[in-house]
Amino acid sequence: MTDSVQIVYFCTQGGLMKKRIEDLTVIENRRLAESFFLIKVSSPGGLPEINPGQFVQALVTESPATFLRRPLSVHDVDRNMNTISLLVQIAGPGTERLSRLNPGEKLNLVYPLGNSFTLPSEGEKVLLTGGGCGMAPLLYLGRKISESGVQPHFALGFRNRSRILGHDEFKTLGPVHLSTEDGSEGHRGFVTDIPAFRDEKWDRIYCCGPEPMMKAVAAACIRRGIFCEVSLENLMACGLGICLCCVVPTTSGNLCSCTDGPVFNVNDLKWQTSG
Amino acid sequence: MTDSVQIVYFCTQGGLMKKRIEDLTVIENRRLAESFFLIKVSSPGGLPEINPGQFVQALVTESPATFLRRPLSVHDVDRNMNTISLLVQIAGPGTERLSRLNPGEKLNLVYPLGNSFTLPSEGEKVLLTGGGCGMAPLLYLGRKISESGVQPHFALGFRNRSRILGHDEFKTLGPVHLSTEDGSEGHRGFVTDIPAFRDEKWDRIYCCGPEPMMKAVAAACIRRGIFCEVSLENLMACGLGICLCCVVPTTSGNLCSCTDGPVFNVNDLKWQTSG
Amino acid sequence: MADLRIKIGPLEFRNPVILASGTCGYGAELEDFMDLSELGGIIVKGTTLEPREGNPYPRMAETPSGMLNAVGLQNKGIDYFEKNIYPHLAEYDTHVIVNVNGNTIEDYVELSRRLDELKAIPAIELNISCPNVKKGGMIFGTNPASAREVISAVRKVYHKTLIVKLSPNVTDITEFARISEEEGAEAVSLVNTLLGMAIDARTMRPKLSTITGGLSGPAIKPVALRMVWQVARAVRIPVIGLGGIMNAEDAIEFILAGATAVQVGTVSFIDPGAGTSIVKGIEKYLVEKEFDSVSRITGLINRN
Amino acid sequence: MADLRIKIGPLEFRNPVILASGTCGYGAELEDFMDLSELGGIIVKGTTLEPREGNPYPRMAETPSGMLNAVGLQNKGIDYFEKNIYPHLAEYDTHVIVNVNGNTIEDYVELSRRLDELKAIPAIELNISCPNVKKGGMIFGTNPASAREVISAVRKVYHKTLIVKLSPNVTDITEFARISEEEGAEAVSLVNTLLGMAIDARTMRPKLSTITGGLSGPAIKPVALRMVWQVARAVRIPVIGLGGIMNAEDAIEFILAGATAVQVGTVSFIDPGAGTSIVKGIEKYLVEKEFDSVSRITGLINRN
Ligand SMILES: Cc1cc2nc3c(=O)[nH]c(=O)nc-3n(C[C@H](O)[C@H](O)[C@H](O)COP(=O)(O)OP(=O)(O)OC[C@H]3O[C@@H](n4cnc5c(N)ncnc54)[C@H](O)[C@@H]3O)c2cc1C
Ligand SMILES: Cc1cc2nc3c(=O)[nH]c(=O)nc-3n(C[C@H](O)[C@H](O)[C@H](O)COP(=O)(O)OP(=O)(O)OC[C@H]3O[C@@H](n4cnc5c(N)ncnc54)[C@H](O)[C@@H]3O)c2cc1C
Ligand SMILES: Cc1cc2nc3c(=O)[nH]c(=O)nc-3n(C[C@H](O)[C@H](O)[C@H](O)COP(=O)(O)O)c2cc1C
Ligand SMILES: Cc1cc2nc3c(=O)[nH]c(=O)nc-3n(C[C@H](O)[C@H](O)[C@H](O)COP(=O)(O)O)c2cc1C
Ligand code: FES
Ligand code: FES
Repeated sequence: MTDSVQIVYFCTQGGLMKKRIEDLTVIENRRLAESFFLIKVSSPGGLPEINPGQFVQALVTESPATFLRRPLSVHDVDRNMNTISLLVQIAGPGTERLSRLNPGEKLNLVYPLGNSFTLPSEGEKVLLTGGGCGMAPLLYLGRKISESGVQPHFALGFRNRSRILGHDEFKTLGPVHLSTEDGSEGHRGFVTDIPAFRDEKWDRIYCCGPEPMMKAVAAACIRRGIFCEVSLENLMACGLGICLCCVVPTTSGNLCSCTDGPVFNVNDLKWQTSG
Repeated sequence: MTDSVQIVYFCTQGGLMKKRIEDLTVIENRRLAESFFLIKVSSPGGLPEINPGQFVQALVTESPATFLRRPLSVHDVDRNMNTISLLVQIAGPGTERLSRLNPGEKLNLVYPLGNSFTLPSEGEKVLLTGGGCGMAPLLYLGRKISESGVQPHFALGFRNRSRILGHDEFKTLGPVHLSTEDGSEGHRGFVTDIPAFRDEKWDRIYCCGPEPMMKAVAAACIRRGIFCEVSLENLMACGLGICLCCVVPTTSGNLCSCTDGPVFNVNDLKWQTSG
Repeated sequence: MADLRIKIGPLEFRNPVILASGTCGYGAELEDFMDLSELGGIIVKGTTLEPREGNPYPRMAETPSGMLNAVGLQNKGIDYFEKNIYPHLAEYDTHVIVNVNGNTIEDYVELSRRLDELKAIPAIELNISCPNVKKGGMIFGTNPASAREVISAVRKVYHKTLIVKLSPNVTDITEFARISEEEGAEAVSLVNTLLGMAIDARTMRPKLSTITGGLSGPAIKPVALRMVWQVARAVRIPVIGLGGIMNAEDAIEFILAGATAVQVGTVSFIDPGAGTSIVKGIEKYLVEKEFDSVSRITGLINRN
Repeated sequence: MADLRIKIGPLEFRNPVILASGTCGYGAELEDFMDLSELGGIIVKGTTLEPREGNPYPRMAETPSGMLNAVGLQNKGIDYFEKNIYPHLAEYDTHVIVNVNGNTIEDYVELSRRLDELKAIPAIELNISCPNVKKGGMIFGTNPASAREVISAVRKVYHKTLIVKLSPNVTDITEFARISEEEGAEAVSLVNTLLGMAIDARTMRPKLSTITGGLSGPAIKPVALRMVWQVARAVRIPVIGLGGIMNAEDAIEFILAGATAVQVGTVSFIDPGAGTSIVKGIEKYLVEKEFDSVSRITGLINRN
């Protein structure tokens, strides 16, 4: 049998890393805000290499309404503790069940999945922007960028003050700018209204958040000629490139956001212009 | 609208008591033996009248494999504490989930359902016989018989010593005779081999247990002309007399074991002779 | 407050929620859990001319998100019904509809004729889709010519509201809906159960005495919804949608797909008060979405 | 140890477990989770003559114990397949079968002819049952005359093992199985997905871009099992059963109902190593029940 690494059909990057299915142990499950939870799980055998932007497919047990796995971004990785953190927002029965996981319980994951963000080169000025559970992949991305010697800046958007998630971890990596739609904290408006976003000269902007936010960020970046990668949250069945349900129209046709993505350069996406 | 009490189609006795759907609170969940659990639930609004032999339909949540409710006999009722006890044997995913209920959790029941055992008259000599989770309805029946001034005797059969359930509660009501199939405790063989069963003169015998046991007991009673009631555990969908799935062939045609039963006089059952 | 009233032929219903035949007995069995007068109507047990004992036990098997049944139309026959059951039903303050079954066209006709005379029964549901009987039943519902024949024959003797209950076990359900419309039915109801089967790997035997049975519950909802959508676009008579409805949201999906009314079946086994909860849930939804009547959302997905 | 080998036409399979088309990519995507050489075979993605982009997003909706898909045969076409994918597949130590799709009979014939020449593809699965394409697909699978025509035409040009994949969206699936047998197919596989639909009550819109889609997963198992049982009694060629198989027990139920082999589909999305676990589970069952080969239990429920 040939080595699977050589075989590339749809998946351009996601297929390159060995995936596994594993029962991890819940170490901690902490409520961060309203409907947001931070779940830390540890791998019994030690973690594989995980790149920023990759995700896991979590098996939700004891939830009759949840048939398929649920895709969740890798929020953080702690190699010393062998843990992965997930930032979960309750959206329905599946995430609700995950929010009730107790320390000691098992969480079965298929991971690591998907491609990853392109890291910046030395000396570049980079902004990581997102909102809500779109913040999830940005912490690990920020950490990796920081480790590579580049200082990440963050621009995080929220509905209002009560929905703001703790971002102390982000602050340890770089400056954090906030916006709220009602102005109850930080700048009033969307992330794209934050002066730092608007006025400073960025070499790269990374974005993950609700689709309207990503489209607005993408449009701004295209206008200003800034390199921009977004992480999509298309509905997924398999997360492995076998069901072809998660497609996104790109300049090279329909691509799977689970293997060709979830990270896409906005120039490749068909929605770049409509944003 | 007419009073439902007047309307009798299939249900001869079960339809007479007002049924309710209610969230009860788990007070206690204790492992009795191997796969047997005693679950005590309390009714927030106070219990309705419940007769011995009646059952509940328990809603099993968080168990994707369990679509329908699960019928369980009323094992005991404590009017002072407002609690019902259920004796549950793990048979599959539904009962497994019930065995993991924690104190404080809710258990939704539709109850009280079904008809009930006929209580003996003063001075009669009665034997309550069963095995495994078939013991469930016998405790409450024994209690009611005892309260009516008749002393119940018990004959309980088990596979072997390790499967014997605690029966201290039974002992407070009357003499208890045991049998095990391998003779590791009590009489070797089946309940029908217990000398007290075989040799004494009983006015009434009540039985609940595996079908072969009930058929053997029924056959013996018919031969000896003893009044005998058995409690059937036919597969049920509704427990309310509306699906007609739980039927048992009787001398008056197919009857619902959820409303015309679960208690039947063996003379009315078509299997009386094949036992 | 939203206006929940709907009309099927000449008949006005208080709201679009009706209890499905074979899953609500004669109504009385559920009275401890809800007030039947808060429902659009109830369709009582499948009824035949002669009394029937139904199929042998076991008649039921649980399946993923559903169940199979093989009851086989156990009922006491029309004479007993008329004498002992009907008088009680006649006092209900909701539409009581009888589900009509037979082995032959003559059976259907004779039973319908008898029911035409019962004042308090404003409608019948012609069941040409029961998968659990050897003769009659689904045969009429899966063969267009037989379907036409039986509907036409019943229409001649039945003068009130005639609903035809269609089988989902066909290649093109719209064909049967069109035939029902052409033959003068006031409405079609769909779906009856999907023909299914379950095997016990441990005992290596089928779980039902009849080997195959009818699948109901949420498992069949996507298929039922698709068929309701197809039929609602194919005929002008009202469509009564059912199959796997567990709550108001499910019911609303059927209405959005084009159903004028819905029936709730298997859910009553799990939540015996589901019927009236669903009525309340539909009303709440309409109020929240600011629709003043349920008819505003009927078939909405086809309108934009 | 039990003998798991089975035969479909001239082709011997190591065991009766095959990955279903459209749910295992080209196999490589699942290699991290199992050793493909431990499987009976794999049926790669639905393939067409020309490249196809499939249907617009959204293509998926979760349903009770199942899912709807509306992929619509996205694939890169036979030229790309032959040049870029086939060379890798040729090295697999398991039977690699291609699922063949077309708009017209000519499409099917041409594609089959091309595949006949590919040495390492020992069999094709003629998909006359895809519910997610406007032309072709299910039309051939729901019309007996069209089914006969396309099978007969393909049979003339395809000389290896021909499997016909049947649609469950028909009144009588045995009719299509008989036609397949008469036209010389070595086997039939069933079922493809049931045509279904989902609506989002919140947005009041269908959940799929195509409105309707194909239902798969445990929800359909009772229907699939029933059809496999019916077909196994109707034809003498082997039946490959699928639809909702999640574990070895499910697979065994299909075998007991008469399936010579089984396919596992949707389960791979949830448990990407399910294929080989099921092989092991079947073996364990046979050993426990003291059967020396899987063929001893094929169709067992019909034997006693
Ligand atoms: C690559 C990827 C990474 C993700 N990372 C995270 C993360 O780190 N943290 C997090 O909280 N969530 C994340 N999500 C979203 C998460 O997967 C969904 O919220 C979750 O699947 C919802 O499941 P549920 O059963 O709770 O709700 P459901 O009942 O399944 O859905 C509730 C509502 O959310 C919508 N919905 C569900 N899934 C999605 C989706 N993928 N995209 C858009 N709408 C959806 C449904 O249509 C429905 O309206 C990610 C999704 C993807 C594809
Ligand atoms: C009136 C009545 C009273 C009952 N009282 C009790 C009780 O007090 N305590 C108790 O532990 N159990 C009792 N049972 C049995 C109990 O309902 C079943 O064990 C339970 O439904 C199994 O559910 P499950 O999901 O755990 O297993 P499932 O996976 O549903 O079943 C596991 C196995 O048990 C068999 N099974 C399931 N239900 C029944 C049944 N009703 N009769 C025979 N076989 C069955 C199945 O066929 C299967 O082989 C009673 C049943 C009835 C009808
Ligand atoms: C136990 C049972 C008995 C049924 N009996 C009848 C019947 O007598 N006549 C009929 O037309 N439908 C009968 N049905 C079908 C239901 O009315 C309904 O069409 C079907 O169950 C699908 O709806 P649901 O999924 O909401 O249950 C029966 C269904 C069940 C589950
Ligand atoms: C996402 C998806 C894509 C599919 N694509 C194909 C296909 O290309 N060709 C085909 O014959 N069947 C296809 N099928 C149907 C499956 O092969 C199978 O027949 C069906 O899903 C039922 O089996 P299951 O319940 O085990 O999944 C597809 C199914 C799914 C879920
Ligand atoms: S979710 Fe991307 S291909 Fe299945
Ligand atoms: S369980 Fe007895 S009638 Fe439904």
